[in-house]
Amino acid sequence: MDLNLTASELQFRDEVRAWLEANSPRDWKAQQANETMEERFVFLRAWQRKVYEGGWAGLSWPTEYGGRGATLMEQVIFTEETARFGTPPMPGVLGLVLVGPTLITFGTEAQKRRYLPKILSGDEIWCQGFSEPNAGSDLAALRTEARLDGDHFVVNGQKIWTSYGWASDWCELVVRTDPAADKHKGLTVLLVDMHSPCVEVRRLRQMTGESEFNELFFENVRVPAENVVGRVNDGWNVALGTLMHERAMLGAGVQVQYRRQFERLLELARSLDRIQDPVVRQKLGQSYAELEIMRLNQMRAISGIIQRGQPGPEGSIQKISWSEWNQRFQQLAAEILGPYAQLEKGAPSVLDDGDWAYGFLRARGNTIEAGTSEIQRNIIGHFVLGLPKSY
Amino acid sequence: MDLNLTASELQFRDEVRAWLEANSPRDWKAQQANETMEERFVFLRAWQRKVYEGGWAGLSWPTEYGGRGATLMEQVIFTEETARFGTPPMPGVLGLVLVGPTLITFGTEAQKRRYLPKILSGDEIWCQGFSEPNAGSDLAALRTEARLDGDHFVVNGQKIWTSYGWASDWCELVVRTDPAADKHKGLTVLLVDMHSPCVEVRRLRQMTGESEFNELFFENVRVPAENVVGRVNDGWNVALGTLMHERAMLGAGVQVQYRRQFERLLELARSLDRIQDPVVRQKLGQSYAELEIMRLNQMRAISGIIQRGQPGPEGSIQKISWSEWNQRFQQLAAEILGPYAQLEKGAPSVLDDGDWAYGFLRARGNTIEAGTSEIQRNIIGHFVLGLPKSY
Amino acid sequence: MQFGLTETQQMLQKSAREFFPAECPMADVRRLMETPTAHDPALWRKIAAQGWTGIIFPEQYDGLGLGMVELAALIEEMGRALVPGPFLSTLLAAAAMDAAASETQKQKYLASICRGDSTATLALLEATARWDLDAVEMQASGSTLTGRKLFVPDAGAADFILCAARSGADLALFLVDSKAMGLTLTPEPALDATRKLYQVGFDHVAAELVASGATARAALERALAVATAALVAEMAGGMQRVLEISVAYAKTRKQFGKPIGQFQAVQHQCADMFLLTESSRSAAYYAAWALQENVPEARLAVSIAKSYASDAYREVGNRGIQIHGGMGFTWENDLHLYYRRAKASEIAFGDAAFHRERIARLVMDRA
Amino acid sequence: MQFGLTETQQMLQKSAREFFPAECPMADVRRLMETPTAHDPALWRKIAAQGWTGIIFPEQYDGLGLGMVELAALIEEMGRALVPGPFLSTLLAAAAMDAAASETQKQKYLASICRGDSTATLALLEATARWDLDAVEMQASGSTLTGRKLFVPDAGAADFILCAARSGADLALFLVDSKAMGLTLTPEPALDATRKLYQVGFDHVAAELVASGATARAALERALAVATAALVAEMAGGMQRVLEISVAYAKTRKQFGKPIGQFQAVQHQCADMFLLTESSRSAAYYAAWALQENVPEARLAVSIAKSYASDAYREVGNRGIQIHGGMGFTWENDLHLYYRRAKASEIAFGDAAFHRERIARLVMDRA
Repeated sequence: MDLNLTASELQFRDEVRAWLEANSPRDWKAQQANETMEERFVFLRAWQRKVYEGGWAGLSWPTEYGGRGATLMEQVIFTEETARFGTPPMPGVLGLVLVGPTLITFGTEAQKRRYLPKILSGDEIWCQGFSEPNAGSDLAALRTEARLDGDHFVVNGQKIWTSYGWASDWCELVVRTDPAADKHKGLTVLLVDMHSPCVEVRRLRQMTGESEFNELFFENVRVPAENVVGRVNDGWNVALGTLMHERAMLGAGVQVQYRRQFERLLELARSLDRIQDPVVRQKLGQSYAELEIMRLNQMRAISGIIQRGQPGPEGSIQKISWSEWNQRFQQLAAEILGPYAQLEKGAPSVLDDGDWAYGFLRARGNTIEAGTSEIQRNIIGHFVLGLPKSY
Repeated sequence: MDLNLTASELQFRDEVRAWLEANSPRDWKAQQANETMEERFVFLRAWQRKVYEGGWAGLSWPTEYGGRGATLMEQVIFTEETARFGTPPMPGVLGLVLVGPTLITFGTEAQKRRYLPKILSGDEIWCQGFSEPNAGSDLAALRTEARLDGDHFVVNGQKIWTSYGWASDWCELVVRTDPAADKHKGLTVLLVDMHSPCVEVRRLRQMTGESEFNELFFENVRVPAENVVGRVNDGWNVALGTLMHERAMLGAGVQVQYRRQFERLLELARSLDRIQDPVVRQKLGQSYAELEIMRLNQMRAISGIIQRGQPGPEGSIQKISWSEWNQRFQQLAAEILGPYAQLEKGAPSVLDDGDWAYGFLRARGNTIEAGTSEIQRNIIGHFVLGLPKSY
Repeated sequence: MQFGLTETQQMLQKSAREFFPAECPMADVRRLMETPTAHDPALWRKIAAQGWTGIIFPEQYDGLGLGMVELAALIEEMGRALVPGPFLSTLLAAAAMDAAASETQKQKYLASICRGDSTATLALLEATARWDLDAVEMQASGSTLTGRKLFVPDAGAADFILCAARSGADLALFLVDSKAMGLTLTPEPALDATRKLYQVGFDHVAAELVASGATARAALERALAVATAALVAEMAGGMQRVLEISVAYAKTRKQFGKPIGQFQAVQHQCADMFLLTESSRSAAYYAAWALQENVPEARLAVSIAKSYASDAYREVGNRGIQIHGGMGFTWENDLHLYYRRAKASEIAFGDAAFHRERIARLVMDRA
Repeated sequence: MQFGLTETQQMLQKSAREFFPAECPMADVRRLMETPTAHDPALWRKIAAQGWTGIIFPEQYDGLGLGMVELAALIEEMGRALVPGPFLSTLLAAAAMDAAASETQKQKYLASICRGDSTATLALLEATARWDLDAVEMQASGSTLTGRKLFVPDAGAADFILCAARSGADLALFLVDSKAMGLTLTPEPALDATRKLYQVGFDHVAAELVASGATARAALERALAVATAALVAEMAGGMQRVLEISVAYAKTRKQFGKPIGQFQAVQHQCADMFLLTESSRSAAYYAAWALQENVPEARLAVSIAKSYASDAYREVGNRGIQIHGGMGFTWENDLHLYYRRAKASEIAFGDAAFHRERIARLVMDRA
């Protein structure tokens, strides 16, 4: 056990810092306030290209596909440093964090050569087509179907809760290829060109008023058979691999971002003269402790992944922790801000441009997206603790 | 809606107070400290007889069986006043609160005449034989069986968690009379003489170190067929009636008793110089609010029972409220007492003779006894909200 | 002792339960949210026609002369239907007038409110955003007000604004016409768009003195207590609706081949929502009754109710959204409208912590 | 960076995991609980034979010279087996000696502890029962101690007692032989019978000065930090055991025709127990490592770990008992022994609130 960075990790971190210092865009905050989602996206793609050209994209990916062959720990260091710098997100994050690792594990050589470099450069943006209106928590109940017609699959169906759907060039789509098989069988993962005819993308408006997610509609969309990832009818395992990456890696970036939120709340509590209130101190102390423990759990998990080679079901505690922490934290922020907590962007008396009212609402989605808290507890109960399936 | 006592209720309350002032034993606290459970019981029986002779036992029961024919509200007033006075418990409480009302609803005329007066006088102490080692939450899975043999039932089996079992003359026993029938069918309620041959009572030691509960063993115990309550094989409904009385009425006494605990904790917080601590004040404020709301819910429930004539499944919120409140309260008390919280009876530095360490442990049983919190939430979900059965 | 509505009260409740969803269905709520004031004069006239704008005020001022319990029964239904607009702020201002204004002022202003001809609000908070009356710092100069008030509810819909200020060291209550010279209303977009908040600037605004000193303080305390008790009843109604929507969803939405309400993780959340809702309702009606009867523990009852419901409504909302999963997170689903109202209600008249400390003062410091 | 045990550390953990349940099975725990001191000298000699009594102390005093991480790995297993007796109190006293005693004192006392020939404890709390060092009020008169210390762990099993007192205004640390004239030990029966508490009376007791002023304070702070980190690791071990027992029960106990672990109400409680246990373990090892490496945030890490685990162990116990239903409430079931330990551990070295306030000071007040 050694929680110090090794000499080479330290050197790596210093390189990252130096590069970010020189290259991280200063005008991101302004961009966020002023432009539309589409305009922001142009900005973000330029940023991802800069990261790619700097050699920082796909750090832990094999060099033959444009990666850097770095350690997973270096990947985590990079993620933390960017979060610490407050650099903009990568618009190709789903490709980088979910689709790429899935292709590296399950893809053919040809697929890797075709898709991975463009994921890294941001030339191609990816989304995930997993959930459906009637297959949310019960993902295996999905009904979008793909029928083999010569050397193409013909896809029909609907997906929902697709982040970046509107901006995507490609989609990792889970479809049913054998309607006669059991629920978890007969599924297949396809790589679908979002520019194909008869793919329709609609915006979903969230309770925050924003449109972060999309619905996708497929009507007789033709997908070449070579775009299957893994084996036909073995899509459940491929999809599960993607979900475990999601749970394992989302936490890393999230907790650094939360630390910035926390520090901002401390500043506010100071300026609102609440920082000496013993009740507030107790709650902030608790919140900080939990945040730090999230970081420690994440470090332990990464060490475990490095040892075992892949993420396991215990990643669910990360998902539960960050989502529920943020809900408690947003409530605490609201208590500290008092009546100011409810003011939205544009209100003359608003603090931090309405980030706190937005954050309060947005946090409700945390225990639903990427697998509800209930599903995560089922996973721990069944797959980690060996209890009988409860659903 | 009128939460003032009516003129006649006021008059009744004043009568109760005057009587308690004159008759409530002053030496109960000392009795508790010094004597064995058996010695205490002698004291308590004498107290119940005094209550009975004063005309206060079975207040809301029909006069023809020795009751007073008073309103349910008067019954509640009496319970609250005794709790306020800190009078000793009635040793025949299970007969008074559970068995009696069950007999009044389901019993034959002969049974009422035979049993009710002696329940009131405390001449006969009752216990409940419901739970079994493998039938706790799943009460309908009980296996103690009774086979008809001429004009007697022959009972074989084991019961557990029987309060007052060691002191009881009679038992309201739920048995299986039709082993072939479905789980909820084929059950029958019998009145069993605990002095019958081959009834064995063993003490169960709890985590507190005390022995409040018993195990009962029945080996070919003969029970006259006339001791069936309600119809043979209709015991589930009779037992459910008893359980609803339990949930509806336990809350009334409990919350007044909790108020005394709360006031004692305030005194302690004052003497330990914690009362000005804003964190403690928040928690005490919250605890008080919940306690008061428990009282209000109880009053609403009683009004509802008076209107409808019988308790309903929504009594489960009372059970959840008082049990979980007390667990939170005991934890709060422990936080206020600090290191003193852990000292047990007999420790030289102990506060309140170890009541707080005992109370902390004892409270764990609250969410288990009289139907676990999980079962109560099932009842609300299914019977109140109409959700599908979840078990 | 009888903790339940009388037959007359039940009739009032029943007619309110039919009236509001019919006269102000959710489509109207959503439409009004998008308007500048969320106030619908046509709806207001219908409410006034029922006499409800004057429900608790004396008949001599054209009120119905009913009690706080009737108000609770009425406003619980408004909360269930999420009725937008200035009912609560007008009630708050009217209760202050009722408690402190002169006979002439009552005939002029209170009666106008009761008849449904005027709406009103109270300007209390300042930049410190503290709910205790000692936090009022704005200084009146004679009958002229200068300064800034924050978080003034429904000011844009109000015909007149009561304003708490200092007259010297004394607390005083002034009445300002909303069209007065020097008055500036700036909308402050906030979570609950059904009840708009404003910043109100006073630049040498002519005001009419309503009361000062102990009378003003007592009137403000009474009005805040009345409005808080009403708000808690309204919150209980909102919780009830969120519970109903969620239970209905849990019965029909299927995952893993079963209605999700069959899973204990969902069913027990519904049970908790029921417990929170019923408890809030008990507390709300007790507070209303205690104020109505002026029993000594009335202020305590109000703080108990508000501290409990402030957390409970939010928690009911949390569980309701969680039970709905992704659907609960959409704009189209009504849950977030209740959730936004829950948050605004939690804040209004002091949050749970504020009232818990008040409970502590009333219960612990009196010995 | 590597957050996991090295191979050598894993071997230590493995041997401890085999050693304790074998050498001190639950039957022995129950037997020792009923003895006056809960101390088994035979068991102690076996522990000492492994070198574990001196695990973190320098080899020059017959210690093993290992780090805090090794200590954590060891004591986690002791917590899992609920080993009774004075290991933690001896560690606390030894750590204070190691930090502040003279070379002669270390050779005499610390080496004796490391070899397993002595046990010891620290007398810190007084009637105020406050864990901060400023609460120490007992006055030394030269090298003579008079006064009363409360909640002294394992004093009845200790060969010597370190005592925190004031020498003038300065904090000072004295060493007292447990057989010294004027020393009175009175047992204080408490929830956790595996670790006895005592009231210790000093009536002109001759004492040996170990350190005073800044040195004494630093030594006490270091020793408390070391013992607290060790305690949290021990708590994580206890939680792990409660989790294992409860999961095993949930798999086998049937109600309604199914293993109760199949009901989400039970299964999700198990999942929460897992989360609490794993999080406590992460926090415990980080605190141990931070103390071992003397990183600047070591004290913060200790307070984070203790504040979290104080609540977590109790909550794990609550859920474990609840999952067991009536069986969990019996004396025969081992759960309550862990639960009693959980409560005593929550209190020891400051509860969650105490450490949360320390976190606030370290995190919020440094800017």
